Amino acid sequence: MSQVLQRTSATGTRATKVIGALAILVMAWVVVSGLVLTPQDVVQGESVRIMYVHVPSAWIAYLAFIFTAVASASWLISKKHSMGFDRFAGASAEVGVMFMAITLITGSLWGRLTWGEFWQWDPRLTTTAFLFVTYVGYLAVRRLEGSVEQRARRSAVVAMLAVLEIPLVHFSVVLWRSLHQGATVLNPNGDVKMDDLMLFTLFSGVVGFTLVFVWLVLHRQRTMLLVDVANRQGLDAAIAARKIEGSVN
Amino acid sequence: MKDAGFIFGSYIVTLGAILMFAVATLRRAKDSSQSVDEKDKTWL
Amino acid sequence: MVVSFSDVVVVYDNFPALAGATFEISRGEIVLLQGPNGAGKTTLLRTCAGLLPIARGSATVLSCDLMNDRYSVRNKVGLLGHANGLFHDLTVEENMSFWSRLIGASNQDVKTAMQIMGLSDRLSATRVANLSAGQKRRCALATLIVRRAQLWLLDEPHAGLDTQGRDELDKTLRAAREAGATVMFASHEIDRARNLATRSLTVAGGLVTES
Amino acid sequence: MKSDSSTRVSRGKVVTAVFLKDIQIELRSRVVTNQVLPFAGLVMVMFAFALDNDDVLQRVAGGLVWLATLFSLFIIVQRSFAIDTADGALDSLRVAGIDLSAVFFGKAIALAIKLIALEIVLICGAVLLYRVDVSATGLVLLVTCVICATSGLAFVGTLYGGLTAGAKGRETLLPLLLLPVVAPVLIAATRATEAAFGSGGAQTSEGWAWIGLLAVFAAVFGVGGSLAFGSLIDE
Repeated sequence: MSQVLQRTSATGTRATKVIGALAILVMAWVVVSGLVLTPQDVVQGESVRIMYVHVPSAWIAYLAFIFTAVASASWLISKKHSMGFDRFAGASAEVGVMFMAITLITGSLWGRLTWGEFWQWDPRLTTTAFLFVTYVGYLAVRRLEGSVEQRARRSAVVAMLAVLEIPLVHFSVVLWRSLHQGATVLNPNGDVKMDDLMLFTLFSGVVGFTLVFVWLVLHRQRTMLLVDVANRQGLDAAIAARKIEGSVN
Repeated sequence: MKDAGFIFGSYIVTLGAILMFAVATLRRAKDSSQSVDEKDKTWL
Repeated sequence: MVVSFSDVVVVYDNFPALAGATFEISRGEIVLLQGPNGAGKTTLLRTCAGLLPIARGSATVLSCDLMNDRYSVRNKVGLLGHANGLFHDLTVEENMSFWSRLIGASNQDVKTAMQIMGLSDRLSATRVANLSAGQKRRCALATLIVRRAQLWLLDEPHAGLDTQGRDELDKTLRAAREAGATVMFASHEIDRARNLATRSLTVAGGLVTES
Repeated sequence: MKSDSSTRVSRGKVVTAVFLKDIQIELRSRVVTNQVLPFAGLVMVMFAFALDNDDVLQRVAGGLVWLATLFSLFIIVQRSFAIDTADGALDSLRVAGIDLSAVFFGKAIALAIKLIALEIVLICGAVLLYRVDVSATGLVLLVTCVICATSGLAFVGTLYGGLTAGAKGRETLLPLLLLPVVAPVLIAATRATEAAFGSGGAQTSEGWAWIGLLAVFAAVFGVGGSLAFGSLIDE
């Protein structure tokens, strides 16, 4: 069995294949239902269709960052400092950054249709944008040179600092907007009257994106392990080569 | 359907990004997989 | 044993700078490390100082296990690396008083150390940036003397010193040894170094052998 | 010479020594006064050129002061750690087994003093260039705001400056990490300063709500920084 899998994908198992197939199915349903089957919204018209990809990706992005924070804390607290926590934190953050980018892009497209503007200085939007930049920085810290343990320690500490930072950013932005009257931004998904099919499609979106998230994180995390192992084996070879160099002298 | 471009655009961006991420991950996995021993692939 | 390494691998920038170093050093020795550039001498000294993490193997320095805790060994050793660890905008005296304040050394110790290293009154009021390479080295050595370390780790301590400075340094190291300290140093001044050392090790290709 | 070198020095002494060292080096090298200050002043003048409208300038004066401060923060932080990495002094500090959280506070206080000196000049510049008025009650608010905001900036700057010290590509990594973190300081300090300046008819009392946020920020990163600094700088 593993031989067959080996040929198709290096990091796949039966579980990921099932998850992957389910994800494709659900996502196909979301696209069909979101674009064709669901009705227009009374207020927003056709543009409400963006909701079916925008809202789930925002959800998943936030979920991903929560996972990163929990995994980083686990790495710091656990006595063994298992690298699995670190790889999970990194994989989750990478997928989270991607979903957050999707959220920001689809959000601004939706905003252009509903508000007539690509961007509004609404607290939620602003916090999301800051969150995005923060985790891009987190990923940059992960790429700094050093050993696997150094990467894990540094990035775990930075992830914990991000947890401190996010509420402060959010609170300051909320306070900032609330003091500036007249800037009450209408909440796009707030005034949508949803019928059963719309609700079901949105729910399917959340399920589908979650499946995609799980699939991506599993593969990404395993790929990280592969790269780490390959580096370690490269190190073995380098040690052997250096030992020969040493004994010749 | 004057908004069609925006709506299709957001679906394409979403699915495209996910697909690109998935392909990039699988490709990277394949690249580093050859040199790695089966016993290190703890998920198999 | 003051230093005891067993099959130690230290990785620096994905490169095994030490590829399985095994050796032991007992108290009161003055050990010369010799070997070509890039052999791992600097890495070896920095590892003993607890600055670099050990990837594999086991190492004990001054009865601290470096594998589990590289931090507790630090205030027992003194390291003179390639860099001098000085602030170039400050004078010699200000540098000395900064380091001695951090360590909690007395003024008398600082004065003695500066005397030993020939840092006269005129020099002590000079900014480090305006010193010659040898004078900077002497200043760095003086901060080290104040430390009164149990294990001295010196990377090319003779480089840049004039004959008189070298004699003073050798005398200082012998005195430290008399007082119970252990010294490891790397040097390309083979004749002088052999004279000073009680034993010498060869470092090559990340391995350590008796020479 | 038999005694052990590890006679413990109290934290306070380490903080003072590191702080005095940083300040002394600044007084000697005058990097902040001769390079950062003119840069920040230039930024203020450039804003005036770009916005080219007295009313607008008066309204946004507070924001411009803090933006210029943030730009300068990156330079000062980088300089602050370049001092320690240039000749391996940071390694010497690590080998000497110095309590790194004490180093954190020493460096942060020195950084705060430099920033406050800079901000005083920038605020005076705003008063002159952008023609803002400060009332007596506004001045109290302004002073509190400067102290709280600067402590926060100094803590965060020292923390992330330590993380990027010695890393490749730190010039670009530092702003990327710092900018999102200091956003609350920028927002809060700007609003408080605008209230103090009375920009756009803002009341002084409106400013005090922001001071609380600035104080919380400084406290959070003061504590977080002293815990995290050691493991970021010394792996």
